Amino acid sequence: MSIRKLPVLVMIVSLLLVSATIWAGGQNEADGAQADGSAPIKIGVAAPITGNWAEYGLGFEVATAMAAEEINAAGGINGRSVELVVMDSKGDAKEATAIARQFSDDDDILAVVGDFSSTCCMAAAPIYEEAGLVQISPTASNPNYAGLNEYMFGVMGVQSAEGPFVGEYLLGNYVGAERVAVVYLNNDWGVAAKTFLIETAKEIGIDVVAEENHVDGEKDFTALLTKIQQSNPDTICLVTFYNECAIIANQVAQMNWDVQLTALGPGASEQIIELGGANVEGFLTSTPFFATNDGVSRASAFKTDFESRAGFTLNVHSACAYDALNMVAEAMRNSDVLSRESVRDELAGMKGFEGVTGPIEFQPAGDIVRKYLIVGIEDGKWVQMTDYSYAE
Amino acid sequence: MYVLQQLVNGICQGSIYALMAIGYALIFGVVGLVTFTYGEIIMLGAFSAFYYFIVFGDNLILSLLCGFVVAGLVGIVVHKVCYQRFLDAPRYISLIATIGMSMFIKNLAIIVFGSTMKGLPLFFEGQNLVIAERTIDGVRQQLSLTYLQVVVIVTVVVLSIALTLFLNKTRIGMRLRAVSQDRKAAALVGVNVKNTTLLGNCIGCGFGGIAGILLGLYYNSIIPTMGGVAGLKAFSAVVIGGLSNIAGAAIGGISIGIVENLGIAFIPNGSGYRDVYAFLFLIIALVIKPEGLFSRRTGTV
Amino acid sequence: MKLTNKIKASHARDYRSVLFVLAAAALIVAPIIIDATVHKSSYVIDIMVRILFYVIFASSLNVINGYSGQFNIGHAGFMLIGSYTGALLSTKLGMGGVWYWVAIPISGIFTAIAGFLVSLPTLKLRGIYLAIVTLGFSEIIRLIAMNWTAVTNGPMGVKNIPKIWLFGLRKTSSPMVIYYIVLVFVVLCLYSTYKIINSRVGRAWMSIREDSTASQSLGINVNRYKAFNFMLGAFWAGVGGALMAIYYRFISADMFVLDEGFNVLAMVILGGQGTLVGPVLGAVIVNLITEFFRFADEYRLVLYGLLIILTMWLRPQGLAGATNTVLAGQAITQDSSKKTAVDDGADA
Amino acid sequence: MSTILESVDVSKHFGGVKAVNHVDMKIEKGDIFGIIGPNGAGKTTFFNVCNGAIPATEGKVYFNGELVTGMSLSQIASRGMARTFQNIKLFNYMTVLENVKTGFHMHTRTNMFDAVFTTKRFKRDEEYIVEEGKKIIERVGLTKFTNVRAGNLAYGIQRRVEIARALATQPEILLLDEPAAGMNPNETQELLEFVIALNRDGYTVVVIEHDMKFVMNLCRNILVLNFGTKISEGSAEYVKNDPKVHEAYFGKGATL
Repeated sequence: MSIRKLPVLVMIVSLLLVSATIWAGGQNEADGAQADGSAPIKIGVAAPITGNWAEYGLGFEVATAMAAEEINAAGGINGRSVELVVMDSKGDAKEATAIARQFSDDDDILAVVGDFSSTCCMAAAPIYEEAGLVQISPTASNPNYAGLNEYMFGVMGVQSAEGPFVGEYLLGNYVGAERVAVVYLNNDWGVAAKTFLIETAKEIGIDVVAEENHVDGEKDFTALLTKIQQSNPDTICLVTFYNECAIIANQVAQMNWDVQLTALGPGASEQIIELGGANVEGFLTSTPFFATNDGVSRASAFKTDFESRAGFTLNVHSACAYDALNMVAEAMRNSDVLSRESVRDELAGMKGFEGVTGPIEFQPAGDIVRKYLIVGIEDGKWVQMTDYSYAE
Repeated sequence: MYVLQQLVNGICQGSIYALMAIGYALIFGVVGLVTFTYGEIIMLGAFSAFYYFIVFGDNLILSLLCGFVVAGLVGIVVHKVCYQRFLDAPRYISLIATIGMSMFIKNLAIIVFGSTMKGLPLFFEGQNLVIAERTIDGVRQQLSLTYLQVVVIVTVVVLSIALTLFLNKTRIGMRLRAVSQDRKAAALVGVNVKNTTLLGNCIGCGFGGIAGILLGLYYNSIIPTMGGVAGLKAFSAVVIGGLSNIAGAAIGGISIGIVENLGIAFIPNGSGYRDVYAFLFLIIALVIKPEGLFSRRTGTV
Repeated sequence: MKLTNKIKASHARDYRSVLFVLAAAALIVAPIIIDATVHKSSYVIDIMVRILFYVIFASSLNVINGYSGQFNIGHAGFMLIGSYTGALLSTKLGMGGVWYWVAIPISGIFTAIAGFLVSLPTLKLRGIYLAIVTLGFSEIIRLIAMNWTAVTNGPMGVKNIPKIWLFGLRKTSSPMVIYYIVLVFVVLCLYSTYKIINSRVGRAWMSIREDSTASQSLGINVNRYKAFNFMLGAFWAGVGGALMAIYYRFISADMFVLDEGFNVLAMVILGGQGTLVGPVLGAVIVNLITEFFRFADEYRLVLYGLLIILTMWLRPQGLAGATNTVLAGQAITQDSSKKTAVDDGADA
Repeated sequence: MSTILESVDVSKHFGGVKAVNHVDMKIEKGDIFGIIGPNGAGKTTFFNVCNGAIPATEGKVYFNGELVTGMSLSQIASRGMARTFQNIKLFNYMTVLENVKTGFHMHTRTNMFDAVFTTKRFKRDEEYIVEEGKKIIERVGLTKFTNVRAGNLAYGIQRRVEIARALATQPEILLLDEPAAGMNPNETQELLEFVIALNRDGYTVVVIEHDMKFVMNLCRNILVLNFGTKISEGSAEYVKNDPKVHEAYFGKGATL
């Protein structure tokens, strides 16, 4: 602790910084050598491959890899193959920005798919904007995300569409609910979704008798359920992830409480059936896309393929990641002169894209208005209850 | 009735915390070090049962035994890696080592077990112990317990009593207590401190494993990242209970459960603040009794 | 004899000051050189900026854990308060641009007040009890930031944080500009810590760390100095947080989870707590390592966990070799055994 | 001569154990006062009550006529009472000089701002404590250890460092808790002379010891405790010949 150590300290720091620079710089130069016409096109993928959200990040990794392989097997993009550069953001916004800088610095990278959480996407957004690089997030659902700048796209679907759909058609028309209790996940997506849902529900005369939130990772809902039971709802609407839906269904069953369970958001996830068993019979949810393993539709083939590769069941997030990458590829195919800017323009102007999660067309802000299905669980299987035209 | 039911909910959830806290208290008492690996031990216990059910079929008692053994064995590794060298060193060293260990186990588990949430078989499904029931204005109110909740509460009580008896009546237990109270004095009277510490940690981790299985069964879900919250709650319960006091830890756990559930019950849209209630309770408890609510001896730093 | 010593000393001092100037110059020109020579520089400079942020966070935690021997494991809470204060002042009260220079110290002071409040219940507590209170505080703060929608925007986070004003420069949120801004604060932080540590206040802290009864017997008001200590640590954490807000320009509560606090703690301890160099070294190494481990893909954090354990095995006192504090690992063992030998003759 | 430290009816109970039981004591300014008693007699507890390290259960302590019961150790220290500890409590990882510098805490006013901005006050304080600190170190004969870490020193020397640190607080009264414990006869003799010299410089000294010989040679007045109760008090000569003291130390009928 004497003055002697101060210069030593500064020395060490600067040495390390400089050596890191040289190391990183050397790496980049090596990369830069092969930017000719036949070289692969690079697309960045940022996802939480480690850490608490690894469940979703790993799904991204598998889905985007599948999409890239299929593109390459079909001859690539105008003769050039696609190469993914996958980076782990750990769900940490600081890492996400570092990745954003790395992608921005690498001139070969023409678009980025990711990240999982809105926080990561939004922290990285200004960097991508500066670099003129598209970030197309399969999942970011903060209502402010896509509008941040013109390079941000989201394929999750805006909550101003799904919330009202669930409120009017699932709860109102389909279930005929009169007294609804809403349980929502306290994050950006959950709050936005439940706000729209409740607004619509009230408009069409449904009585929203209780409103409770929970934090991410919550496991014990008994207190919350006991509380909303007091207001005697006939239907509970869950605005949360599939794991939580199953746990809530189990706890409702344990309470011997006979109440209709509906949900917004979890999608037709097999996880719900796996975790909930008999307790989720009659469970209803909205979903932008529905696939079974019958192999008939494209979505279904994708689902089977995904599950055999990933070793876990498909969720809507991974399906969106698959579509996101395919959209980027489509935009690249459509470009006359391929550049970061052309990818953005083509994405923004893309018409009639059919993904496994349904038709996707961006609004001016860069997000999409999806159409939804109602699906439910019957005899331990997901069954489609309505088709896309139900809401028309 | 509503208050009573929420109280029952609190006790049930608290008994899960208590179950986790018992093992932690034992580890803390014997090793004398804070650990952040305990949550991961709980997780490993739960996953060992998951694979046990797949391989050997649904036998609850045997799976608990399996969880105990697996967690205990991991406890030995944790002990060798994180504690043994650092027993006499400042505490933060082993604390950081356990943080590293926790990171290591958790992320390895994500790779090995897969990152998705898994279910355990449902035991005692749909069977309720309805204590009272009434209907007011069409609202059904009931006071009920599920059998699983009963199992958990009974396990907590049995384990606390068994462990207390074990510590007070058996030779090994006496040695554990001696080491827990004064390592050097214990060495002077001929206790093999090294092995006893290892054994204590091993048993403590074993209890963590059992807690993990019951936790998994109770919520019917296990996931490699489940350890973080679990470990934190166990730690809080142990601190409230006076660190190395087994019964205190159990009561600490239950009281945290009650406080959380009553908080949710009475604060509008207050479920998101669950941990706030728990930690405020903890802080207030510590301000009133700086050594924990049930501590008998003065804590060491 | 004396004269030669003097000459030697002055030589050494010259040599050191030359080193110092060189090193400082290297830190100042490094980004310029990198920008000029490396084609893709913003990523590298971004990592350097992140390191500088963590130097502030780790050093401020070191003030608390290293010098006064209190055990704070919830540093993320202080970082959050500073970050949110800065972000909300600039977005909701219009203190962006040139006013942000005022908002930064305000964030620091606000966080210091929070530090004072945390220190109140903890004055009576030591060791683990203190640790869990800081941990609880960190979570409470985070959950409040996440649930108190009216003030903090709740789970939506704070977006569009305005850029800071710097002599009319346009790109003040670019890594290069932020690098220099943060560098200035790093220097201020380290310099002030250095000066305080080598003053009456610092000696009081260290005396509390080594033996609080003895320090009381010298008339040191232990509670007051512990509170000061928490306030200084919190102050710099707050300043660092406020700086983070103008770099990332979007903050949300999940940037400040407990793991974040543990991460800073790991930097302090790996580097060597109770030394000025230690946390700096820790911040540099941990950040470089986690970047470097990217090659390991999903095994990245597995490796990092192993590395932490390994460091504790090989150098429990931290890389900077803090053998000259009570916090040093091995040295303490011999000492405590010696002391107990004396304790045996203790009075009633 | 006036009374500097006085205890009136002081008791300290730990649960049911009466460690100190209704003890009265009066120490005159300029005295060398001894508190003796067999092991476990409650000497250190009594001592700790007097200087505020632990609160009294009952009774009052006056320091220079001011009621100090209920004050903390540091408050009492700031009124001019310094102490050493039975099991040495040095700042082991600080140098001897730093230890002594810390002792000047009460007599300097530097705050954080002074330190950061190197104000006049900071410079003046640092100059003052380095100068005075070196004087004190010289006074206790440890100049050659000035920059050695306290924890690395031999036992007897550590005792002196502790005394030096206590002297830096510029006390009126110096409480030494078993200063001769663990010392060899040579060191004990040196210590004896040193304490007498200190007393000559104007410090009132209170010594706790169970080494009778050391106390008898050093102290003018002595208080004898046994099982927490005062059994004798008076001049060294008086105490030496008090049969109750003999009884306490050696059992009934024994002589010194």
